[in-house]
Amino acid sequence: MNIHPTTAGMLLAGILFVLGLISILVRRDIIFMLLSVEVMLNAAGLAFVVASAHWGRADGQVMFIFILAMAAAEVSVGLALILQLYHQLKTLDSDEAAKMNG
Amino acid sequence: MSFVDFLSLGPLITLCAASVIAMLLVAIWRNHRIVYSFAIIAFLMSMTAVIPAIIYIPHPVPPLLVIDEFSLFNTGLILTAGLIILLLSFNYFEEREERKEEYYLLLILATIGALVLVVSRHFMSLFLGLEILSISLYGLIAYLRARARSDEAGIKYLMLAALSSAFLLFGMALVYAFTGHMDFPGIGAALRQAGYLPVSVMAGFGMMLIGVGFKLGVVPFHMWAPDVYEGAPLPVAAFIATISKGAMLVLLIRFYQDIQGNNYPMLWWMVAIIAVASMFAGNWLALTQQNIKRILAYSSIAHMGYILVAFLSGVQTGLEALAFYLVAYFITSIGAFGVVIVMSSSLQDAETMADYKGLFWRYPWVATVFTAMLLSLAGIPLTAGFIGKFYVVMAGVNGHQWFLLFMLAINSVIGLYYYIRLVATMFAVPAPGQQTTVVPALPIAGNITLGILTVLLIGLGVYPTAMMQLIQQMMRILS
Amino acid sequence: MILLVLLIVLFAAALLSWIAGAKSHAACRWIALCSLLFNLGIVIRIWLAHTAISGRWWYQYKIDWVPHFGISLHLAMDGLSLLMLALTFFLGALAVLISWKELQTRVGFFHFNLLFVLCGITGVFLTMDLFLFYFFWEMMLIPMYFLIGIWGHEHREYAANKFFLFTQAGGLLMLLAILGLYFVHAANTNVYTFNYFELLNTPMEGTTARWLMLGFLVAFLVKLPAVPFHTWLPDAHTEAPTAGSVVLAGLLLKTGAYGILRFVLPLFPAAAAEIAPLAMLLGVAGILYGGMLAFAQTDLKRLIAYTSVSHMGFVLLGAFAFNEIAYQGVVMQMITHGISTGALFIIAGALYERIHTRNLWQMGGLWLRMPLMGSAALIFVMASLGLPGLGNFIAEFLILLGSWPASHLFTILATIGLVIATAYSLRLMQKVFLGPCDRQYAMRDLNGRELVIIISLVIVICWLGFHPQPVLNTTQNTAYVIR
Amino acid sequence: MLPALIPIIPFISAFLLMLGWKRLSRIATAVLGCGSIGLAALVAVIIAIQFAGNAEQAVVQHATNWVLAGTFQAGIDFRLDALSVVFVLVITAVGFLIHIYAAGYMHDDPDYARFFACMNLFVGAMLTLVMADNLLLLYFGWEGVGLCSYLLIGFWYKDPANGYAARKAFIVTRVGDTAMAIGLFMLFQYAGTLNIPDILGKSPQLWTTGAPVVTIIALLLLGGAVGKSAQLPLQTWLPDAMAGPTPVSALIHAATMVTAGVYLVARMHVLFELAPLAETITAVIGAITLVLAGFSALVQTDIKRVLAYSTISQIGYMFLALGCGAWSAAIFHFVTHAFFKALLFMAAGAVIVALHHEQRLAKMGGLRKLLPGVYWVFLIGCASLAAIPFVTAGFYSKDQIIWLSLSATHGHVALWLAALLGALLTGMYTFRMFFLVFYGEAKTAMHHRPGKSMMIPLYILAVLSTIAGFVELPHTMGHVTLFSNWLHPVLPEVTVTNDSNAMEWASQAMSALLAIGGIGLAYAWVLLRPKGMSDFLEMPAIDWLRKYWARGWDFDYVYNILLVHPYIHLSRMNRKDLVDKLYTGLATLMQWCHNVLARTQSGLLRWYIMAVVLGAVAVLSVLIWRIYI
Amino acid sequence: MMGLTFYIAAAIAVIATVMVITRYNIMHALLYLVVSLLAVAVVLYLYGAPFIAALEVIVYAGAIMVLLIFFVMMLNLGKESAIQEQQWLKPRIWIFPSLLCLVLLGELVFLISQNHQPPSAIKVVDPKAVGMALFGPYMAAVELTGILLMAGIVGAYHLGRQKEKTLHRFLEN
Repeated sequence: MNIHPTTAGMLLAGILFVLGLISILVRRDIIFMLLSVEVMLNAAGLAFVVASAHWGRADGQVMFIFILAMAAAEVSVGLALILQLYHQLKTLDSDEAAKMNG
Repeated sequence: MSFVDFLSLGPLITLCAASVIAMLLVAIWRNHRIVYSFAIIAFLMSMTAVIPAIIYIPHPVPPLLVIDEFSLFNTGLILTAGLIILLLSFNYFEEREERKEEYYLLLILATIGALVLVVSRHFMSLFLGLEILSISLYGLIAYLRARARSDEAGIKYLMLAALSSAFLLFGMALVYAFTGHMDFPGIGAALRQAGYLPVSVMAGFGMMLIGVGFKLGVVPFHMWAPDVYEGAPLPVAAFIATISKGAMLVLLIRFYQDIQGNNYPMLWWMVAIIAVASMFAGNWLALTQQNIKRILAYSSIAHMGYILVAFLSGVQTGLEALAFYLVAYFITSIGAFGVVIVMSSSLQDAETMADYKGLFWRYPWVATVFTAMLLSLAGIPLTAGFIGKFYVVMAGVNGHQWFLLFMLAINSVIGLYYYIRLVATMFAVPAPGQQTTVVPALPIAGNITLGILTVLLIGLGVYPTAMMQLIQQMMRILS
Repeated sequence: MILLVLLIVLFAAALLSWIAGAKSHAACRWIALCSLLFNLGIVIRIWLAHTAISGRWWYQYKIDWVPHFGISLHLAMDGLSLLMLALTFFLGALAVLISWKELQTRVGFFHFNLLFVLCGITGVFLTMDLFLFYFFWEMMLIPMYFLIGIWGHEHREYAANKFFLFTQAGGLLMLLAILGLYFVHAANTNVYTFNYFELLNTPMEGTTARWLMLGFLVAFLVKLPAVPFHTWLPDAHTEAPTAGSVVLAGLLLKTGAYGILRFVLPLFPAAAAEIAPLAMLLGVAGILYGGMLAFAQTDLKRLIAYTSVSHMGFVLLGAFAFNEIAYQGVVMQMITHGISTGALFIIAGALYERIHTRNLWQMGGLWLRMPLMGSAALIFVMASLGLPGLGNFIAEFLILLGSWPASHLFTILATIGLVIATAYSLRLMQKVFLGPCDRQYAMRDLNGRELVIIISLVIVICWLGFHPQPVLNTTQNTAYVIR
Repeated sequence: MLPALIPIIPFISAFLLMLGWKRLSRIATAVLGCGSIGLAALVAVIIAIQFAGNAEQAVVQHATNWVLAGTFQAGIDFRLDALSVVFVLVITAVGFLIHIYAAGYMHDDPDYARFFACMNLFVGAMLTLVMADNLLLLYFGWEGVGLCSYLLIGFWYKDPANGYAARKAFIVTRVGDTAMAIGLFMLFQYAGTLNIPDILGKSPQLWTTGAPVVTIIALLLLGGAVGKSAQLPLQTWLPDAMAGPTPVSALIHAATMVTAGVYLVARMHVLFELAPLAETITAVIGAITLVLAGFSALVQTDIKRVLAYSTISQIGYMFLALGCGAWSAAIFHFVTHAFFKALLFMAAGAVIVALHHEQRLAKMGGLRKLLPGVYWVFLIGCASLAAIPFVTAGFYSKDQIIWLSLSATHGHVALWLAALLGALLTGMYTFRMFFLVFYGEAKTAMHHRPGKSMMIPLYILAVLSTIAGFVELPHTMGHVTLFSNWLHPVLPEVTVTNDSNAMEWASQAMSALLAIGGIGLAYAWVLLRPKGMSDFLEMPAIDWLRKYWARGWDFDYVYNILLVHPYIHLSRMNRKDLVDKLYTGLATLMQWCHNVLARTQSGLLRWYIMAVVLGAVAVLSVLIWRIYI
Repeated sequence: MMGLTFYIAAAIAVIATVMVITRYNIMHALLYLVVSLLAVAVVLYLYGAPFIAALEVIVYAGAIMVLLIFFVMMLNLGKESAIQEQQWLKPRIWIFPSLLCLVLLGELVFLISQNHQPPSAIKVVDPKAVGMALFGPYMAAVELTGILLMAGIVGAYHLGRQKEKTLHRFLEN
């Protein structure tokens, strides 16, 4: 087990990131999609912290805090929007929200 | 933060303060007209604040921000564009939504985001600016809650923006992990020191490109554009088309310059492929499109491709051309959206071709303005768009990018087809009894704004020298 | 300064007639007519003043425009420009006259466009700055687009779009070439300029010159039009209103020919000489192919349009023969083709106005009712097939005489084109004016206004046929350059 | 005096007639039309008389500059020398007579003025042609007469057949003109000028005899001549040209325009002398043409077509003479031919008018009693055409050619035999026609008798057809050489290799006998044994041959199959312009791309995300590809 | 030192995330996500970021996830949405995107593991250093975060409000 710790951490972040990506691709339920985005953002945050640990600097962690704030804001607006959409379409199926095309 | 910092960041700080005041104002006294007036004043003050900032340039505010000619020029550009969009908004929202006041608040916030992008030279400020812009835009796009399509547009934008943010973040993390820096000059220095471009950094740049590409709306990250333009309120669409993209481009230039991207042919290749693909996709998609908003969306995709050609030319002229093109593109796009705004009745947006049939014979003024804007988009002389395209081609020739230029030429011809189709529709002689029922609002403020834009458009088209000199000066500093 | 006046007069008249058009149609027509006659007067005065061979460039006017790029507002006039301008204002005035009664809708805007396109053409013929040239080159398209697209016949939009796209595509290549030349010049001399005279002797490599020359050439070939870029022309000519067809055939095509003479040959003499066989081949192909297509048409205006392809083939052939006789023939051909084809379009327009069809099968025997129009048509049909005594003969003869030393084969083929010209020209005459008259069309012969137009054209074409010397003298100075 | 007046007077009158249009009365029109030609004739005569005093010197008049481009110059210069004087006199004189005739012939036509305008225009152009000092001006006249020919053949424009004939005439001659134009280009390339005297003066220095260049130039000029003069292989237009009014046929398609080719070859004789091959070809073309046309004339059923083929045949004689180097003989035959052929055409016209525009021989007959005046002049014309010995002009001119085709340096037995065969045929077809028209039973009722204005020119021409021959008698019969002496300054004398009197007598006797024999055969055919002949003619092989000849040896058919139909079909097929398909295809391709891409714009969020992911994969793949592979 | 703990935590995080993306019932998925986030918090701690680990637990797992759970409960998305989700998640649907993502993952892993930097020990960054950075050089960023949150709040406030029953006469489309 002599994998470079930074590499290991980045790989974990990468795996989580891609899992989130898979999820957002295969899900049709919009809440699931929002959830998946959170997974991806979290993975990115993890990557920052790992990098920060590599260099022994605080700015990666500071970045994580901002990501956290952004995720919170994103989720709140997202949920409000989903609520609107739910009222409008009576479903959370993202494929239903495809009135505009061409 | 020193006094000089304050002065230099004046425009940004003014606008931030304005956003807080506006929020309080809305909380205390909900009145459309008041908030509207306040927002205008805020923009004007912010623009005024640009003037003292000029004294101290270039003035870096480490580690996040930098104020120099380039950022101030673009700050001015964005504020002006924002102001014009603001001017066009009043009548549009007056009839459409019972709660109009938050719009101005969100617009100010989004502009703040764009300004942060323009002045930032650090991943953190980049990220924050981008997110301020994005999150304000979620609210703005879906602002007209009564419209089914606005939710759809909002959710699409939100999902894709969040996704691309995730990519951007992951990319930044990769770059950070292998360079140890998050500020652009630092990254550049670290790369120079390493003497080569580590693969993982390259991967990081690649993933960041997705985030940037999404905001610019270039292929293959462009798909949101038509739907969002169609679903969003028209002034917001204008905002996305111009300010959001412009700010991102400015940031891209700065980043590229700071890391000396020209040294990495790999990056060049990726952007070149994206540029060519964007030109083709945008123009092909618009070819027989019937919805004006979507046409403008596709057209903006193609125009991003053209801009990237200037970006890729690898010569000083290219950056100048980009800046000039951006100015021309701002004027033209806002003008085009302005016409659609002015043409829209309080009942519905004037978004189908049918609404414009024979427009010239009914409302010659509006049709003339729209024609001028479309011709500018097409790059026909007497318009700013022509000089812009000329400048871009010039940069390309200077940089010997013959292949890209050839693609640009082909695409200009394809693009002509749909612009001219629109023009033809406006000038078509309507058969008797075939008049459309849409009664455009044609507000006075909107007309005046359009008039100013047209004058600017033709002024830049006929006498571009002053603007060119300004840009040249500004760009000399950057490199 | 006088050159700037020519442009300003047209531009001002364009705006003025638009404004006046809202109030009074007559006023707007008179403004247009007077401005054009005024300009024609100026040009003729200059012509008369310079009958003696007095230097090549008669007038120059230059002020900076975008010094940043070395762009200036640089106008200059030599014999070639002068002749082209005279033709422009003459045909322009006729175009106003033709539409005097025929055109009753949106009169103000029509004249705005007409004058604007003429202004663009004037600019093209006068500028000595390549950027400015491109500027005017593009500028004349939009009003032309409107002329076709608004006042045209049934398929006007298709035709207008096609016209626009073709010429724009060519124009963009020219833009690339102009910029390429600009930078090549700068790389060699460190002077950034679009000035024609400074660019004239740009040293460059063979390959570079070849590509740049091609860029220019393609734009001009599209405009000329040469096979295989000609397909926009029949549609545009057919669908345009009469005045539009006259301006298109008479003037717009000439800008392509002018471009070849003014830019392609002097700027890239070596590269042009290299490509000459190919260019001549295209010219001959145009002559024969255009003639063959003209022969098969059933639409009168379309037929005339294809004859343009055929006639402009001679221009291409002569321009690349690199000899003075051919050069002078080319200039003559530009003028006489403008006159003769313009006249045929005017006749076609007058016919359309009377019988509301352009279909040859629905005509025939019209001589009986309209001997005057028939005689006029006969004259111009004969001009188009190159009958001696009419201007076209001088032009075509000189071109062929000049291109014979350059290429025997192409000259022979082009001469065969004269037989083909005879075939389609006589077919036109037969189908329209001769033969039995099946239908009872109630129609009058040419009225006074039309007679004035036609007779002035007849006088000019005969004058050119019997006394072409003033024209030939005028271009002599320009022609020396080619040798 | 001004030689330029000669062509200008007819031009002016044509212009006035065009301007006057329908406002002029018929009489005014006729006076203007005929008078101008008369005036021109008068001027021509006066100039000719002056000229006769000093025939060595050509009169050249520089009217004005015309074209001066680079090294090329051509002025509007008129030149009168012995050759052109002959042509000018014949054109104006015969033209004047035909105009007078036409004033009567066309009397009822509504387009009287147009007719005379075109006729005058023609005379002007023809005079320009023969008086031109440079080849460009000659070309001007050349094309000008072509135009008038077109206008006059199609004079009755309502009938599409006339229009067809007119176009055919124009286009076929234009083929020849093309060759001639190329010849001019070559001449200019080598000689540096198109001035006729200069070219003729320079060419012996420029080229040695038989040089390829001069041969090609001569052949190209010959091409033009062949087209205009309806010689093989471009003869097909002339029979159809009979669609025009008869005076037109008389003037243009018999007396003057069709001999322009003869004039051209004679005018450029120096080139031909330098190119023996071209001369031989000229002679052979003439010989073949005269025989083929003779056979065709033999079986025609239309009186004007008989005359048309006879014209082709007689011009064949002229070409034969030119080819043999017997220049003056050719010109002499031109003169006599102009007289008797004009006479024959106008007489035929009188017959046609009398029979109410009936042209078919089968419908004629028995007119000897009804139209005695016409009968006599027609007889004189026929006799002259058939070359009845001693009394007719035709005999002297044709006999000279036949003899010289054997004895001149370029002569050959084969040519002589062809000429003799032609003599036989001439006698036969001429008198077949004559007998058919004037003997036998009347088959069509008389319509109206020709008036004085029509008959007087006939009488004058009849006299000329008889006496004109006496200006040049062979040395077996008095040896008068007035005509060839006159032409001597311009055209060299023929060199005779074999000048034995016995041979010449024999030749003359042969030709006379053959001509008379031909008449005899015609008599037998038409009057003596009509039954037997028609039985003979109905034999399948003979019938086929007869029809084949009547169709003019199927030249039209071959040209149609080889050239005309393919061209028409090809152009019809390509009416929509194949090249345009290319661009339409391009547009379709663009549309297709739009459709494909528009389908990606499905509105489905997940698909958009998929695109982003695809983009990401692509970006990283490109990266790995560029770095590692 | 950290090896085993890291691998266990990482394994839990991955497995829990896989469970998240395969669950039909949204509630289950959310709960697995909480598990995954807690595991990530452990990883964060191991990478010398105790403060961030705490924030992860408090804000992410605590606040954001709870917000989501409340939201789901509010909309009362029960069994039927789970059944629907089950119907939607057919192999036909997910196989290609998953493969695509796995390609992406492969590329990422490949690119990341091309790291040639010298191995270095993990350096602990204590909360104090984070605080110093946050309120030192990155002060402006913190302020901008305030703006960001404000945008979020205003947006959520505007969008989340129930629509008034009486619509404007023009807006009934």
